[in-house]
Parts: sequence; C-alpha cells; structure tokens
Amino acid sequence: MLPDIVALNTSPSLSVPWWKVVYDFSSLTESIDKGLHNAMSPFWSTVTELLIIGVLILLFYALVGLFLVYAERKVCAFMQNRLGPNRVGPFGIFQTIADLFKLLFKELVPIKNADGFLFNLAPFIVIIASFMAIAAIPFAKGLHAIDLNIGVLYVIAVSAMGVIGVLLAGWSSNNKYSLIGAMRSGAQIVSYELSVGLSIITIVILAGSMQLSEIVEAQRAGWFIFKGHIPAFIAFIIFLISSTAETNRGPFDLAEAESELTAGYHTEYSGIKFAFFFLAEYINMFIVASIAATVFLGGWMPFHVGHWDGFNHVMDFIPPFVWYIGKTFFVIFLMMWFKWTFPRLRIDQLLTLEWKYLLPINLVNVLIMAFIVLMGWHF
Amino acid sequence: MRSIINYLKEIIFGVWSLLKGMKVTGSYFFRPGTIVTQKYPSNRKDLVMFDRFKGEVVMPHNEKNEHKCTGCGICEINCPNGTIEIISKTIVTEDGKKKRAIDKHIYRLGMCTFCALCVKTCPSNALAFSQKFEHAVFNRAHLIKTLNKPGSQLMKGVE
Amino acid sequence: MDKTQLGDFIRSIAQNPEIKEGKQYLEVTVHPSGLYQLARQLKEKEEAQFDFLFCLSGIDYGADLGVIYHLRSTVYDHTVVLKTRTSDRQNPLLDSVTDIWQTAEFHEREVYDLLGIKFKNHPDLRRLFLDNSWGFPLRKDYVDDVNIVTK
Amino acid sequence: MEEKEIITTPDELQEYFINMGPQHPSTHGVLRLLVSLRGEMVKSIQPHVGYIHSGIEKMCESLTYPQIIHLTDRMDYISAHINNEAVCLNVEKALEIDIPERIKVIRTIMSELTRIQSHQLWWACFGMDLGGLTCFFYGLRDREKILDIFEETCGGRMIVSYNCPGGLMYDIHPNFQKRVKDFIKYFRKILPEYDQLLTGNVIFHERTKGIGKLTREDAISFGVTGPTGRASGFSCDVRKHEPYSAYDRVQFKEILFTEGDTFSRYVARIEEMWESMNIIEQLIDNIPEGPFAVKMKPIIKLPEGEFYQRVETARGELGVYIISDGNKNPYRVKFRSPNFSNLSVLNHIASGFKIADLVAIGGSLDLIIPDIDR
Repeated sequence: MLPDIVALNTSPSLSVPWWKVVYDFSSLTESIDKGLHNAMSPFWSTVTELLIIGVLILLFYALVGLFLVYAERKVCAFMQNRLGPNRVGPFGIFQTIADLFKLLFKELVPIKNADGFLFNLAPFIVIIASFMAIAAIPFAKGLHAIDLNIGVLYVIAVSAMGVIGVLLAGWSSNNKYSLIGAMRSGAQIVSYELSVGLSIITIVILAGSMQLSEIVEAQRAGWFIFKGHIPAFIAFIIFLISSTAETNRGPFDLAEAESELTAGYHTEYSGIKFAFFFLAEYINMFIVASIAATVFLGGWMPFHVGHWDGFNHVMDFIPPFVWYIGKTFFVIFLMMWFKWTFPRLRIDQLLTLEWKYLLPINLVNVLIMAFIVLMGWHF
Repeated sequence: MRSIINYLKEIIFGVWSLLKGMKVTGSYFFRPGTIVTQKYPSNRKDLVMFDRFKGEVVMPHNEKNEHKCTGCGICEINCPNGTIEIISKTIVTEDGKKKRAIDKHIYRLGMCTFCALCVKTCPSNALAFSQKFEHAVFNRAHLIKTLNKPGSQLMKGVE
Repeated sequence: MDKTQLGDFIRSIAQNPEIKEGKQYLEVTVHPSGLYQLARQLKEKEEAQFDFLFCLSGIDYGADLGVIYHLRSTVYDHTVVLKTRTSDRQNPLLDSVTDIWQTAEFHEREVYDLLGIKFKNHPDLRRLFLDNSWGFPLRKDYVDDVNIVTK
Repeated sequence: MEEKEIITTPDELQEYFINMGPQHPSTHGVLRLLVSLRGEMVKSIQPHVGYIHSGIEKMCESLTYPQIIHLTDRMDYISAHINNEAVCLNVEKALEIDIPERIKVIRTIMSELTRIQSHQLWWACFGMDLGGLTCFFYGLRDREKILDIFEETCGGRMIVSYNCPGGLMYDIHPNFQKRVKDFIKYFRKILPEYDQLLTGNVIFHERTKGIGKLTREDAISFGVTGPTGRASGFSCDVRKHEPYSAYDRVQFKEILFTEGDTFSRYVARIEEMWESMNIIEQLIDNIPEGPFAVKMKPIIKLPEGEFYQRVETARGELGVYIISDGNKNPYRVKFRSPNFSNLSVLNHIASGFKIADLVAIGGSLDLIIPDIDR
C-alpha cells in the first residue's frame, strides 16, 4: 500500500479539457501519479513524487519569501510616504534578489564562546519548522502536498516548533540581548499558542472536521466568517492578533525589538544564517495568513452570495488558486498594516493581553459557538 | 456587572483608537501622490539648490580671469578653524610701485564648518558660497583647494 | 527679595562673606570652609529657598581654582551667585553640595574631570568625560601638544 | 516533615549588567548606559558619557566672540539657532547694545521654528523607540519643510549659524514669510494626525502612562528643565520668567502638567508645538522694517566681568556663562546645557521599570548627546 501523498480525496475525472485544470488540479495530479506508477516500481515512483513535491515546495518557498520581503518594503514605504526600493529593475522588483545575493556572499562571522553546534543548528530548525507547515496547506482544489485528517492540529504543532530554533539561537549566541530576546519569544509563543488553537477550534466545531480540505469543502455554501455569526468573526480577529504575535511581527515583535534589544535573538547572526531567520519570518507570516484564509475565509472557495446565480457564476470563473492567493495576501496586508501603524507592546502587557483579554474571550467564544452549532443557528 | 461593562468599554475604546491610527497609515497608502521621496542621483539635472545654500567657499572670477581678493588676510584671521591660508607675494604694478597681492588662497574644505565668517567679513566681497554640495573625493588631499585660478589678477579698481 | 535685601540676609547667616552687587546677579564669595553651611541655609531658610542650582561651573583663576554656584529660588524667583576659591592647586578639596541639590552630582563630576577639583562627600566622584590618562584640560596651565594646535 | 533548606541565589548575584550603547538604536547618539538588570527589571543605570567630548569650552577660550557662535551650533545641533542666540544675547548684553526690533522678531520666529522642528524630530524618534516606525518618517517629512525654510534663509539646514553679535548674518529671504505661513497652515492640518497615530493609541497609553514618574521636587533638585521639567509641574520656561528677544510681546501659555510621567512629557511637547505655531502667527505678519544687524566693531571686546544669559532651547534652559577679562577672547565660557541635567535624572526615574520602559523614558527625556558631552 502506497502512501497517498498526492490528491487523496478527489474523484477521478480525466475527461476534462486541459484548461479546466486550473479549476481542479486533482485530475492532473492523479494522472501524474498514474503515469509514474506505470513507468516504474512503486518504491521509485513514490521517491520521484517526493522529490517533485520537495522541489516544487522549495521553489514556491523561495519565491514567496522573496516576494513577501519586496511587498513588505513597498507597503511600508507607501504607508510612510516613501517610494521604497526603486533602483534594481523596474520599480525595484529585483531588490530582494540583489539582497539575497548580498547575504549569500557575506561572511559568516564566528562568535567567540558561542555554542557552535547549536548556533549553527538554530536557523535550520526555524526554517524547517516553517517548511513543514507549508506542506499541509491546500493551495487549490487538489493541490495539496499532504492532506492529513488532523491537518489543523499538524499545522499548529509544527509551526510552534520554530520557537525552539529561536530559543537555541538566543541561548547559543553568548549575548545577553539575544538571550533576553529568546526568553521573551519563548514566553510569547507559549502563551499565544493557546489563542491560536482555541480560535481555530471554534471553527473546527463549526466545520466538524480537522481535515483542511474538508474545512474548505464545508465552506462551499458560505465562508465560515459569514456563516458562523459573531463568534466566527471574533475568532478571526483573535486569530489575526495571536498569529501576528506568534510570528513575532507587528506590534508584538518583542523578541527582536530593535530599539531595545538591537536585533534580539538574531543579533549575532550574519550572512545566509541571518537570511534564514529573515526568510522564515516571512514564510511564517505566509503560513498563518494561509491558515486564516483557509479556515475563516473559505480557502480557495470563490465568493458566493445566496441566490445571485449570475454573480456566483462570474465568481466561479476566477480560478481557485487566485482566490486562495488573493485571500492570503489580504490577510498579509492586514498584518503589515498592523506592523507599520502600532507601537510595540511591553512584555508584561503582551502577556496581559493574552491571559486577561484574548483567552477569556476565546473560551466564551468557543462555548457560544458550540451552542450555536448545537441549536443549528448557523447558516 | 459594572466591571464587565467597563471591561468591554475598555476593549471597544482600545480597538477604536487602533483603528484611528490605521486610518492614517491606510489613507497614505492609498494616496501615492503624497510621496515625498526625491530620486536624488537621477534628478540631478533639475535639482536647484537655494541660492544662499552654503556648499563651499569659492572666489568668483570674471571673464577676464580677474578676482577681487587683495590678500588682506581678514578671512584668515576670522576663520575659527584655520581653514584658510593666504600665501602672498609682492608684485610691481604698472606705475612701478611695489604691491602685495595673493599668490595662493588656500581653502581646506575638510576643515570648513560653513560659519560664513570669511564671506561676511571680506572687505572687497571677493569670496562667495557656491551651491555645489557633492564634495566626496577619494583622496583627502583633493579637499585642499586653491581658490584663485592660475594666472588670475586683481580686478581693476579694487583696493 | 531684591539684591540689597538678599545681601543683608546673606550677611546675617554667613561668616564674613564678600558681597558684590554684579550687574545681573548678586555675587557672594565665601571661604571654602563656610560654603557648605551657607549653601544648606540658603536652601532651607524659609525666606530664601534657593532650591534650584541651575549652573555649577569650575574656573581656573590662574593662581586659584574656584567653583561658582548659580542658585535660584523657584518660589521667590530671586537669584544669587555663590563663589568659592581655593589656592591649593595640587590637591584642591571642597565640600560637595550633592545632598542639597542632586543635580550637583553630575556637575561636580564634570568640574572634577575638567579642573581636578575634588569634592568631599561626593557619592561617586569619577571622571566623567575623559579617562584617567588625561590631565585637567580646563586649567590654564594645561598643555597638550597633540590635540591643541594654535597658530 | 523535616525542614528543607531552600537554596536561593542572593539578589545581588541575580543581577547582570548590559551595556546599552555606545552604539545602540535607542540612545540616539554615542551615549553608553551601563544598565544593571534583574530579569528584565532595571535595577540601576550608570550613564557613561564623553564619547564625543569635543572640548568646546576649552576651544572657546582661544576664539573670538563671533567665532564661538559656530561652535554652539554643534552642541545641541537640533536647536542650533537657539544656542547661537544665547551667545549673541549674552555678548549684546555685555556690550549694552540696543537691538532693533526687526532682529528681535526674526530671532523669535526662527527660535520657534527651531523648537517645532526639534519637537518633530523628537516625536519621530520617540515613536520609533516605542516601535512605531511610521512615526519616524512622518516626523521627518514635516521637519523637512522647516529645514527648507532654514536653508533658504540661512544657507544651512541644521547648522544654521544665522546669528552674529549685533544681529543676523543676512536679512530674511523674500520668500520667508510666505513659506512660514504655508508651513503653519500645513502643519495645523498634520498635527492632529500625530495624535491619531500615537497620542490616542491604546498601546501607547499603556506604554507611557505612569512610567518614569518625576515629582516636582525631584525635577527642581535635579535641575530638570524644559518640557521634561514642565511636565512635572516645574514652571521653568525662561521665555516667561526672563523674556528675551520678542517674547515679552507675544501671548502664549506655559504648558504645565503635574503628572510627571512619560505621557505628560509627551503631551507637553505636542502642546508646545501648538503654542510655537501661535507665537509664530502673532509675529510673522508684523516683522518691523529696519536693519538686520547693528554695525559692530571689527574686533569685539567684552568689558571685564561675568555675564550670564538664559534661553529656553527645545530641551530646557541653556545658560551661557561668559567670564571676560577684557580681551577679545573670553577667559572662561561655561555652557549650562539642559541635557546634562536631564540625563542625571535618568537613574532616578527609570530604575524599577523594565528595559522597554527605560527606552521610553530615555526617549521622553529627549537627550542630545553632543550637548551633554560638549
């Protein structure tokens, strides 16, 4: 029995025209799977599939990372009455690539009395954590690296792993600033993990499943943020806040608060190791935005309004992948907007916000949602 | 009950204040006309500095290669940093008199603090500020400048 | 209080002060030994209340080293200048007024740094700007062939 | 149950030191704070200054009075014009020269413009200290407008060197009045945005209210002046108490608060910007005709004696103390710089708070390091 890595739950429909693929990738992935199985032994076909997926995700990872860095710089520049990068290429679109090369060529400065092994390990842990999380995200119908039946749990578990890398980086750098930053980050992520989990659980109650593809499928009639009344909306807001905190961004960037701790846990990192931290931060942002888009905003489901069939048909015409990307970038834009507007919180206020405000609200919210589902009051 | 109302009030007030802040940044985001960045090296051609801008001290020469500096040394005395050094020579004028004139008016840009005392105190208005501001050079020696052009002479009628 | 009243008041509390009515402020010169007492009284007496030490400067008079205190009362808005001088250039020692006006802590460190005047009972008398290898640059006999260039 | 000995680390061993500075993003210059911490709690702070000590007081002893002025630009370089004015006023007072009204009015307008741009820069940096980077760009964007006015009239942007004993270096530029009026119109519209972005923000309130309290008695004892002192209720505005230039003929109110925390220091500066705009509006249309400088002797010699001039810079009371022996060089010049006294209070008000609060408090004191080191 082979692990069904590609396109687990889709029905074979091979007789569709080629351009229909953008609406349903399952036929494409299925046919690739079949072709490979026919061509070679089951073992080697699985290995090939793994390789293809690995390379595709790696490429996607790099592209998204580079684009997000560019987008962030442009967005913040426009909010600050600046132009942002405008020298390398038209509108500076190659700026991040130039930066990447700069970071690649930079010297990796060895740190005196640093714990060498952990120091070098930390950036990889951070980047692998984000790398693993990206595997479970449904990009479009049938475009899934792995569709676990506990997808939500998996994503939460894996994305929380990054904090180990942050803690190791802070500890092994032999720098007090780094250590303070890492400790802050530890406290922060341990607390905010609760809120992230609970706000997603609110929706899991509504959806009745932890499988991400099923959660998306359940939103065919309407996105959960509309379907679930006020509790879903509150859960969305809480998820936005706590996921911003979990990615060490925006007003919650205490772990790297540059006016207090110079650069926090990655003060001593240079060159490509620093780039790993930098890239992981942006990919984490992308992951939490994807989760928000998938769980609350219907993933790749188009926007439908009740019985307006004409309107719904037009919406259906836009490919699911575009819907998915659009929603994700909307959430990312919101997070950037937060970051470039608000001043930073203090560590005790950050924890107060979580334990005194978000957590109680969240618990009440879960109860209300359970009640609504029990009574069948949702749409 | 009261405490719950206060609790909710606090939250609503907090969120409202945050939204007000987001309104400011968001409105700028959607108004690219408010961008103030100047694309400096590419706008060099039509970049006009203010006419009083203190770029560097120069000695204006007219088309006959004449300047107004008599070599009196007042600027040298007034300079707080020793930026200016005047090397004078003795020349014989047309009517056979011996007269002091400048040989070199040395100006060390690297030491200048642009206090404008030399320009202001010059009795014959021989010095002025130019609007040039791109002073970076690869060699520090290039910052030591001779203000009078080679072969230049004192303008007629300036004592 | 105006200048003459202040002068009379200071004569009543200090031992033989040398009082001069300057153009701007009343200038009182006292012996170092009486300085601390006078300062404390100026701060604490009900009719004076000089609670704001707004300038503390050290000066090298050539033969003597001196410290000048500019005092103002935020209650009555009157000002007095206290002066003291010591002729001991090798080991000048004055009383610290840090416990009367806390701002004196930094100012006295600055005076110690630049003029070498030591203050008794100062909580933390270290050099402020320069390190220990320097002399006392604001003294008139200070020589530094490297850093001071005169034409 | 037998009693177990609980092994705890003594308090003093749990403390550790951290060097903030000389290069640190929040100190805005080469200030080194040796911070003793326990966890994130600040136990005590030892400021180490002198990294850019340039010996201005020593240099002044070998320069003539007009030459001193350009050095004062380099002390508190954000309020350079007010520093210049202090020396000029002192020299003019010593020489007993009557200054024409035009000069006084222009100096006052320039001082207030300097104050506004200084507070704008402070607002920008304070926002950045608290993590709101956008504030930095908005503050600098608006400051640029004032710097352009300076550049057009004085020829310099920050380091203006616009004063000289007896008046001004040049007359105001013909565009000056129009530009200033345009700026006031613009800035009256923009300043409420500052409030929306930062002043009303709930995070900002949490970060600043009740942080770094300074009582009035301590403010006076530590000699803390300027907006910092006035936020503690210490009425120390030299413009009110000892009016110089044209401050005796304009209506403005001294901004006084009693809380003395970081938030009131912040609001005090915001309010001062409004007041400064009021002052400029009262004067800008009424600049009298007249010469822009009094004819002075080529070599200025002060009579023997001591002269003290206080002015209100953007950060507090600047005192220029000149002791003259009758020569063209002063015998001794002492600058009583506001930042020097304001720094000394840092340990007193910031210990017991967290590192993040130390940054906020340091930002609200608005320290300019060259003014401390001189």
